[in-house]
Amino acid sequence: GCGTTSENRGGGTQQQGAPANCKGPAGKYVIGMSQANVAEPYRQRMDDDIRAAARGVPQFEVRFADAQQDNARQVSDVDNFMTQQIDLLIISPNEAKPLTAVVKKAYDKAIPVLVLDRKVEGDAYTGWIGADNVEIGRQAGKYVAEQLLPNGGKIAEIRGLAGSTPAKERGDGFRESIRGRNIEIVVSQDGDWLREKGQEKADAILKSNPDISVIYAHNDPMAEGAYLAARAAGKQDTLKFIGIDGLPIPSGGLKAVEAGRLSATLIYPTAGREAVESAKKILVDCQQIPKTQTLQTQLITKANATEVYARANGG
Amino acid sequence: MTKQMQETTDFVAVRRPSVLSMVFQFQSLFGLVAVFVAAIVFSPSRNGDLVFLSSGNLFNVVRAVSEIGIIAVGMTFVILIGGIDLSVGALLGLAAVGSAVLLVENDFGLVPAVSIVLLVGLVFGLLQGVASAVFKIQAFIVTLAGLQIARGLARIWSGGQGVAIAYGDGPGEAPMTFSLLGERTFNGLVPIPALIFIVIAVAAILFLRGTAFSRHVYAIGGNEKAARLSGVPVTRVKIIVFGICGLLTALAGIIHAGQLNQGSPNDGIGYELDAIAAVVIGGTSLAGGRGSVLGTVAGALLLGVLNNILSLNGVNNDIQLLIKGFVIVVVAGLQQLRPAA
Amino acid sequence: MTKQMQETTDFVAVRRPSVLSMVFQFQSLFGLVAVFVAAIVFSPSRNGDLVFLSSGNLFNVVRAVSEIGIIAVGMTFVILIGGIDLSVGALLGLAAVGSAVLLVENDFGLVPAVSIVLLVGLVFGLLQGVASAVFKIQAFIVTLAGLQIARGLARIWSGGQGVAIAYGDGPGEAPMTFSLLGERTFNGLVPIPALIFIVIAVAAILFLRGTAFSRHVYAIGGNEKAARLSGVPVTRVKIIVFGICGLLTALAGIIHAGQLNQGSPNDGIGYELDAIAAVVIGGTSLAGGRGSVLGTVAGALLLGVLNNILSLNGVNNDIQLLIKGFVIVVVAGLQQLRPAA
Amino acid sequence: MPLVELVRIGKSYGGVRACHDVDFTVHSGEVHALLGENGAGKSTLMRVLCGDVTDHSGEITVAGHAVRFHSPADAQKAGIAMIHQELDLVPGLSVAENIFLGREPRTRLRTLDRRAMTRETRDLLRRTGIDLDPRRMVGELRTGEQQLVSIAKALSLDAKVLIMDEPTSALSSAEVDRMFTAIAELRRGGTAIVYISHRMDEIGRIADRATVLRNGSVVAQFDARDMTADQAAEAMIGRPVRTMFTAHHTDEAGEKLLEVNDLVVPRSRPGRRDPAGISLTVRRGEIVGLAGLLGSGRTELLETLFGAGRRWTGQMFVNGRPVRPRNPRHAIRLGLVYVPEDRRISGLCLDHSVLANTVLSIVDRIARLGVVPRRSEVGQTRKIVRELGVKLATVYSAVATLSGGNQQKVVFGRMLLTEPDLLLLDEPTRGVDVGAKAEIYQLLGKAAQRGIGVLLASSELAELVGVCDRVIVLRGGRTVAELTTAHAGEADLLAASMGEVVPL
Ligand SMILES: Nc1ncnc2c1ncn2[C@@H]1O[C@H](COP(=O)(O)OP(=O)(O)OP(=O)(O)O)[C@@H](O)[C@H]1O
Ligand SMILES: Nc1ncnc2c1ncn2[C@@H]1O[C@H](COP(=O)(O)OP(=O)(O)OP(=O)(O)O)[C@@H](O)[C@H]1O
Ligand SMILES: O[C@@H]1[C@@H](O)[C@H](O)OC[C@H]1O
Ligand SMILES: [Mg+2]
Ligand SMILES: [Mg+2]
Repeated sequence: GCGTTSENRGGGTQQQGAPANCKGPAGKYVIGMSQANVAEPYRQRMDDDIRAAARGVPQFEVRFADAQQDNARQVSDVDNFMTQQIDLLIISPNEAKPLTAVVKKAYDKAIPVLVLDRKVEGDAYTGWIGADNVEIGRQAGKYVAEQLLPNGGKIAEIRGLAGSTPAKERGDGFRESIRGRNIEIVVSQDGDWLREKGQEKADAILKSNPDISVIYAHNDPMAEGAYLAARAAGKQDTLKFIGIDGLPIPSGGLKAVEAGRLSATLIYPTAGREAVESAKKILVDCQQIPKTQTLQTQLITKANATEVYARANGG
Repeated sequence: MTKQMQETTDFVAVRRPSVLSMVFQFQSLFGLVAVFVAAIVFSPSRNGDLVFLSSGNLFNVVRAVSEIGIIAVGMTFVILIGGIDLSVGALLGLAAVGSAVLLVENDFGLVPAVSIVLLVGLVFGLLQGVASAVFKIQAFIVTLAGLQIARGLARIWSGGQGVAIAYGDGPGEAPMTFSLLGERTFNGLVPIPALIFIVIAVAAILFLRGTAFSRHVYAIGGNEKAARLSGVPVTRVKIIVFGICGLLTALAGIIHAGQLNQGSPNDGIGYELDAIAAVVIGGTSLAGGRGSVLGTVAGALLLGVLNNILSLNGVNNDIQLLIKGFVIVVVAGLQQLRPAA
Repeated sequence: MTKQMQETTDFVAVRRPSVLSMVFQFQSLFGLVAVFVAAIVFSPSRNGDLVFLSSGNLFNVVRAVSEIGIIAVGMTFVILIGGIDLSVGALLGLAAVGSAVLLVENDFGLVPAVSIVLLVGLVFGLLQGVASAVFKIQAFIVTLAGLQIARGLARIWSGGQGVAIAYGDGPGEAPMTFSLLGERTFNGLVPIPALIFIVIAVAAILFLRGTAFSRHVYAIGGNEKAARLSGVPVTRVKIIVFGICGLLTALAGIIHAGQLNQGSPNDGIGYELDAIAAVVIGGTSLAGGRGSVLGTVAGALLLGVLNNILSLNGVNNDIQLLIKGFVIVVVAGLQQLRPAA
Repeated sequence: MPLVELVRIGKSYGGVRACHDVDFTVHSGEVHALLGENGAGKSTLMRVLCGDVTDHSGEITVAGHAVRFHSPADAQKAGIAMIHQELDLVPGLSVAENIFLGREPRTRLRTLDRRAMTRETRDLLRRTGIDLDPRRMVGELRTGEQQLVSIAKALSLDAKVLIMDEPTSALSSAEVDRMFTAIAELRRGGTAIVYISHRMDEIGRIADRATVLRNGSVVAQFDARDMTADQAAEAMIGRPVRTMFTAHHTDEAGEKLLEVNDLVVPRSRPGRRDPAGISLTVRRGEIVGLAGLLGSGRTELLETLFGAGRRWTGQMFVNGRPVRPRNPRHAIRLGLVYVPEDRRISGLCLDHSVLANTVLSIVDRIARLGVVPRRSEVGQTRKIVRELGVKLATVYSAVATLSGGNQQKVVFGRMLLTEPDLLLLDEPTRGVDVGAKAEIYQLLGKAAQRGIGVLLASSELAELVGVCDRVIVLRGGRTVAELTTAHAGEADLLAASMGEVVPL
């Protein structure tokens, strides 16, 4: 992640588990990281960020579980972590409600819990770190309205997996900020977060709606897929593409913006590094952490893509 | 997948059920035992106790496989008649969504809501049975279509988003009883879904041994024409079998909703392969006519134990995939080691 | 999956002469024609032209189905011998990753990289063939394990993230020729993957009609024991068939990487069901011994046209699922309307 | 009044008229033989009567009442049961379960009454003199044993009309005798029996009346007791038949084609009687028979020689060279071919065309650059089909649509196309009509004259005596006698098979 952190210190920060678990710098700690679905590049990067950051904390050993996009499996993963008596749980939940109970169970066993990206309900966790998808959607809409289509126009939307919260929030935020701007979403199709689905949907969209001028995709892989479809139709230069994630990896959105395939992307910070920092505070430094850490997004255009990429990779 | 007929003609030639044949009849349990033993050997230990063998952990395993297990029981019937049901994952999603919507949004009582959902599953299964048995469309296609239809219905019924279940007596709240599905009994030890799974499995094992209907199921899978010529009501039995699978899947969907306190249209994606895998690893032939629910239960538990021990050891996810693949082949290969044909 | 022992007249491993039977031999094309006609009827039009029928759009359809189509051709062979291959999606991912890593990270030339990847696919398929034919483990289990192993290998090989492919002559860049896979030829009209698909399909159709090997394939699916007693080298043919499927899947994986300019370990998730669906909708029996590549091609195109026309009309995604489900059942049902035996 | 009356029954398959305006009656307590060459329509007519074929024309009356059956279950309710020509048993169920399939006894709790099922089956088997464990899986049984199960099942149905479609085609004379005793008993109890068989000697022994079908129509009716085999054969075929057995006897024995010494298939499964210490020779131009009772090891021996059996010890020479067929393909390359005893399970791809089935063994031989030349495969198929007189619509018809006997000829034709040195035949004329049998015997004779050797396992003693030069008798997997047909007859073979000491 590379966003600036706005720490919301107002939240309830009473962490009953912290003192019990904190054995200071002399301790050894096993951290369980329950990932919703590493098949998504964004989440793989989250794991990688955690792995990289944890390498800097010699006291930490991190174990990773992958729920493969299945709530029930993720519940089992957390159960198994509890059986292993981990010292701290990091979880990026597949969905909020179904994971709430098991997260609470861990929390009630005095295991500190850091929730990343998507939330769980209630406040039975130690801290949440993530970004605001509605806000990201809003910024994407603002960029389209102000930069790409100041005079209005028609656009297409390629959405994330139906039923997932980011898909809904990125759609809602976007609509919010283009309201009254004479911009019309003429077609909206599900791309399930996948590059090839983005390509396939865009193929048809370009045929049925040749008058659109922007494709807004809920993540970068789908935006890249749409770009490929447009290129095949010879329309790559007349159309503009925008995505979300901005992963600082070779196949990620930063590179795509740098190469000019996408006009813009919005950073969706993984919170991996921040999670390890928080874990260190709790376990090694015996400090408290804020209940909520909202990571800021950042608009990436050709102007800043190269620099952000370099910075994210320690350049 | 060779044809049934050929396979069985060079089958074990035993005059009467000898001890050896008894052992091999339950060969599907071999794999489970082997994996179980391996799990004990590789179990991390704490304070001298094996973590894997702690009762809490074992019940976790059973709980984790209970939904797939219940579906796999229904799938066993379908596969025994030589069919297959790809719709179960989506139907589970539909049932989970249905439970949540009926309980929370429509404020139905527990019994009406559960009954309606079970009925939906039953009818869905029966309809697939009709398409396959009466219109003679390959079960694979029928249920592939069923998968899409069930998923579409689940999306529409839920409005596309997961429907959260809150408990209480007020409007928009589900009765507390429903939350039991996520609970454990006997001193917080035994998860209710595990109990339900065990009950269903035992009932199905008895049913498949002791009823005339079960002979008809095996006969249809073994030689459909012979079954028909013997007066077995082939069409009816097939339809009922798909109905049973739909019904059990709906039950699993209800449990899913209860365990996760939500019904989401994306629930159950990919469960069909897991359920079929449990059945097939349990020794049931995809060609129909041979297999058992006991095997299926063993298959489901085997997969559960495997997942569990790999997690307990914190094995890297990528390596886990490799290990699982190899173990599955080896276990299946061991099952072939029956007295040579 | 009914056993059509007595009454089957529709399939013969060789052409049949009468006009009526010709029509019905190609019945799998019926569904395609029906869906095609429906697509024309429901096509949105622009400037008086039907969008669906514009050559650009039609080629889009072929391009979109080309990967699944190529895999489905290989899958047809496997299903004809009564097997199944669940590993194809994962193997496609492995091949895509392999292409990207070899070209970009290891700076291999085009020919070595492509050859190695094809070899990997071939060997992977052959090994699965050995497990299934020599060790007599059900193909379903073998390839389910293969799925996990291939996915695990792909994750390890790629380091878990998609490997981006940049083109150029410098180090870390893939040769420009490889980018052709994402291009179109003949005035930017015909996508290269579509061309490859058509070539593979035609070759396979000819191959499956005229060769001794194909007779062996059909015979094994029709009655493995009879085939063996007739001198068919059953084990060898089975192994080769799995090898062919692996090889074609690797080819599809290379195309995938070329089209998407990246190889990701998650590529191809769920493709196995799509490929099997194309085969089965194309009229090939999962029991083996009956079917054709022509049917498979029709099946793949049918699914592609269906997806395309629904997207062209911007049909709501949930409703799309329902429509797809119904169309698939109806098409399959129509195929049953053959002259009574 | 006849018990059953079929009036103007018609049934066509596509262009093929299987039955055409057939009138047929059955009276209580009679055994009515139904005769006709392969494909004459016998099975089809009876499948109409037992409710299996429902889209037929014409009327059926049972005890004076017009009926219309929609399923086999309907017909069974009306007291009509049938043993089908192609054994229709479920391999994965036990003997008892098969016998009671569709009418399982239940306990008071409506559960399956296994105990009653096993007990009643054991009774039934004892009464019919069949030595089988009711709990054995039917899939483990050999063809003959399965046939016995089918018969027992039919006998247990308490039918008023029992149709038996070639019930004894895989049985040897000892078992046939026992079946006939059971049939006689049924007849005394008033059961009507329709009996279909191509074994003419059986007809004379048990039938009261005989009806002959040709091309789907009735062509003759006889009082079976004073009908001669020649009369019947002539009615079936429409012209006089030449003597069945072209008494072929080689005097000067050719060089040794096959020599087997001390062949032992080690016993590795309980309940098996495997070949043990078998030695035999087949010379060029010789037809050697294998006789034995059900389960004497004939099939196992042939399979072993063909490389399709299990591991064995001993020596085997083909053309003087020591060989050890690894698998059927290898055996075929050595010049051996094998016609298996159960064509449906081991012989044919039923869904596939006659063409595809016939050329299966030679496709890779006639292929050029892997491609099978159409002209040559169609030509070869047409030639052999004509030679064997296979009755079919076209060579593109699915084998499943052929009558049983014609299916057998297709398997036979496939093997002949490989131009073998040695034919291993397991009941090659099972279900083949008299005319075709004569043709097959002639073919064997001609083959032998060309220097081909034949090893022929058969349960029909007349066939063995009529066709073979020598007959080797197996019992319990061992050679118990070797008889020269010039000096020994059916009675000697039977005696040897039953274990009576006959000088070798
Ligand atoms: N299912 C079928 N489809 C097409 N044709 C069939 C079918 N069944 C039988 N026939 C044809 O009907 C005719 C009569 O067949 P049937 O089986 O009644 O003869 P059969 O007298 O019993 O002969 P066999 O003595 O060889 O058993 C044959 O020409 C056969 O090819
Ligand atoms: N594959 C097998 N499975 C079970 N039993 C077998 C098998 N093969 C042979 N047997 C048993 O071994 C004995 C010899 O059988 P085999 O078939 O070789 O004898 P056969 O003389 O050819 O008998 P048949 O007349 O039944 O063909 C029989 O008791 C039979 O039940
Ligand atoms: O691409 C990301 C997707 O994979 C995840 O599930 O949600 C956030 C997205 O940005
Ligand atoms: Mg017949
Ligand atoms: Mg035999």
